[in-house]
Amino acid sequence: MAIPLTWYLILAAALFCIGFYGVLARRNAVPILMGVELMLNAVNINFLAFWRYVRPEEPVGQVFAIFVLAVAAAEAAVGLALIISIYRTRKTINVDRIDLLKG
Amino acid sequence: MDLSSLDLRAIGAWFHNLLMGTGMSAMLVQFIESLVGALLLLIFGLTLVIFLIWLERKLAGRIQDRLGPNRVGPYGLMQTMADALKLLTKEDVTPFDADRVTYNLAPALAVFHVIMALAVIPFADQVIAADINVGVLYLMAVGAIGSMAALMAGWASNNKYALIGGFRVVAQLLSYEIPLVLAMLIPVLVTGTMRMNGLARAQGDYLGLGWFVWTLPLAFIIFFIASLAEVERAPFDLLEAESEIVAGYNIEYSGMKFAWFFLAFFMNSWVLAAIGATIFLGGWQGPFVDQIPALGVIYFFAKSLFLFVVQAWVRTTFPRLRIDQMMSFCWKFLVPMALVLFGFVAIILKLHLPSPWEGIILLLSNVAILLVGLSFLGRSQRKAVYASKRAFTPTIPRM
Amino acid sequence: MLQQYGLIGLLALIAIAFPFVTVGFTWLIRPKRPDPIKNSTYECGLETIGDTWVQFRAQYYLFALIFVVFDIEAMFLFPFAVAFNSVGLFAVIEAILFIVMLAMGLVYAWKKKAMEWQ
Amino acid sequence: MVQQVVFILIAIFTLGMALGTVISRKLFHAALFLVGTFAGVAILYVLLEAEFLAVSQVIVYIGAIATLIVFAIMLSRSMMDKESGAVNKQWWAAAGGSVLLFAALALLLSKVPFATTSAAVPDDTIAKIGSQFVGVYVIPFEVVSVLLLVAMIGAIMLARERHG
Repeated sequence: MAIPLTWYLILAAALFCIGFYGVLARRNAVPILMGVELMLNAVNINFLAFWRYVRPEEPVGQVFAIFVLAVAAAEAAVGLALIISIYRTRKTINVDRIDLLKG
Repeated sequence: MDLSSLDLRAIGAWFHNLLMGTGMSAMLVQFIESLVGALLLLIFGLTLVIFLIWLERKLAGRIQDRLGPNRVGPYGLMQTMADALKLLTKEDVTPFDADRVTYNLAPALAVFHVIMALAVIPFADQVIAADINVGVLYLMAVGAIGSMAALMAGWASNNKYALIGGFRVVAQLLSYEIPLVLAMLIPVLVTGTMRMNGLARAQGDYLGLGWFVWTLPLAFIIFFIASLAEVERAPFDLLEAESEIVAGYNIEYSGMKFAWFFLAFFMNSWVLAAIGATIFLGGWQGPFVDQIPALGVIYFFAKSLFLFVVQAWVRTTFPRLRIDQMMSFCWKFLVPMALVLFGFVAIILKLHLPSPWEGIILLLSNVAILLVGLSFLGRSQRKAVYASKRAFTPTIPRM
Repeated sequence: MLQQYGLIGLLALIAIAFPFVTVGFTWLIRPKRPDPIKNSTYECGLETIGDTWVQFRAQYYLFALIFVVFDIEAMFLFPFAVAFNSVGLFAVIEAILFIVMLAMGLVYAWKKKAMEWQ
Repeated sequence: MVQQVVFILIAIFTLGMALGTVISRKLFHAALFLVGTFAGVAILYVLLEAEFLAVSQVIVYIGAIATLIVFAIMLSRSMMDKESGAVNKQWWAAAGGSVLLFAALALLLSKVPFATTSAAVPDDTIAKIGSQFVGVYVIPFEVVSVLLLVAMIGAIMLARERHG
């Protein structure tokens, strides 16, 4: 095939690392969630690349990618609802300042 | 003249041979063919829209006892051209606080999503730009880009009304996408393919009685109502209710950028009519289409324009809904009915009945579900009416 | 398969470029006389008061939420519909169970009045 | 050859958009960059001939998740852009860690020889996916419906405006 498998894997690794940086470095909860979505996308690229290049006759990789998609949507829905709820009570979604357990 | 040679596919083959004759590489030929196809689609879409706007204005005029456009050209046919020329020379005002990039990208995306939808519409048997495996879902995907464009326009204009309009339009588009998609899912369940051409081909039996509008009338009704909401037409046009929230998410747009929103609106109406015609009215199917394939184009345009005219008719006849009515109509009526219908159709198909009986049973189950749904709707409406009257009338009459 | 997507890709490039080309073209021939009043936000002639960003109701979020769930449902049901002819009656029951689960969510939202536009 | 050029262009686009997502200060812009990233990934799926996943990516990520994110941004926005600084104090450590992680992964991936096949994708892939949902993977399939139900109920509980 025209494109080597390694290219896809390196691209997915780069996307994962960018998402990783977003999760670690941002203060605001919404971009942190976006970083998580980027990481999940990187995972899906890996699933599909391996499906295409290793076993294209059995769509196992695609099925798993679809499950990841569903879980990502559920995660985003609950995560954002949590953010909205925290915003209502604490008037901030800056994760540095969400320290309920400090008392 | 041999009518059976009248075939659009023959033109494609002729063009292919012409290009191959020049000695170019197969890849380059492929590229040029794709490019020509894409350009043809774009030009077709833009020309069609000019005609559609005239048609709708003329119709609305007649229905509302007016003349409609009648000055420029015969029957006012050139009116849209004149309007387009005027819009080309209009000053383009950008509000000073607008987010420039997003503001300019939004109308382009609005046009983009409609033109992209043209790629999977079969104009005649196999006369389709890209008969992809996931045709129906592809339409859903480009629809998602459309709601993003509305959101971007509303946000970038830096205007309260635009933002409220953008949010409302997205809430409406999202809500009605579900019944639309579920209604399209049911023909896919019957035919077992998501290819648009395959869906049209599957409806060829019994001289038009094989159309899904006869076997699955409820799915068609749900599809049609949801498509009215998807194209923001009355009675679902409360997001651009001129008298209430100025004009919706595109209030700050002027000149050519506004023209693109307007054009996307009309093209989208026709695209949804064409999808409805393909999935439920048999698309290019009709008498003698097997002998003379070119007739398919005529059938297809007749059906899609018929649906477009019905849309315009509904638009000029019905009053506007309130947002709460609109939302509950979608989630409490259309979506449950579509889900129940899906279950019933799946079970009926698995009974493997002989051919005409299957269709009749499907039709009966559709009508039954519709009647039950309507009776529930009527009961809840009566309840709501009595609840609102309770403050004034001391006794409630027994039903 | 990739050839068809090549056409779609070209169409995408043309479709996104074309509006910009026309808007660029009008930039050449249209008048350009901006002034502060013309460029101000259009709010029926009144001065804009306060921030443009009005606080939104959670209602919008709830509708988007229900939409997301049903979107995923449709995404699972389409491959099932394509495979429908090759699966047995038991598979149909499984799919209906899947729908019933999500319909319960709809009923919950209905009962909790999450879908009332107050 | 053509495919490689397309891949490189798409890769640059996707990574640029992803960088924009994590860097941009305005949350709405971050969301738009995120939409761009999702679109780029969808095109990658087309290159991988996973067309069903490509359209699902657009439908679920752009149509649903991105919209949800924008709605959440608008709902909680009055505090958003005024907070000092988009990144926290350890951002440089995070950046260094990410770059190191990427370097390690890239080195590792370029060293490992993967056994690939050049078999074509069968035409009935979507039908296979569908029959696997109700066949081999029926348990995850039903669990996903439960997960979505729970997510929906939980999110409605959390996000609902309480009156009185």
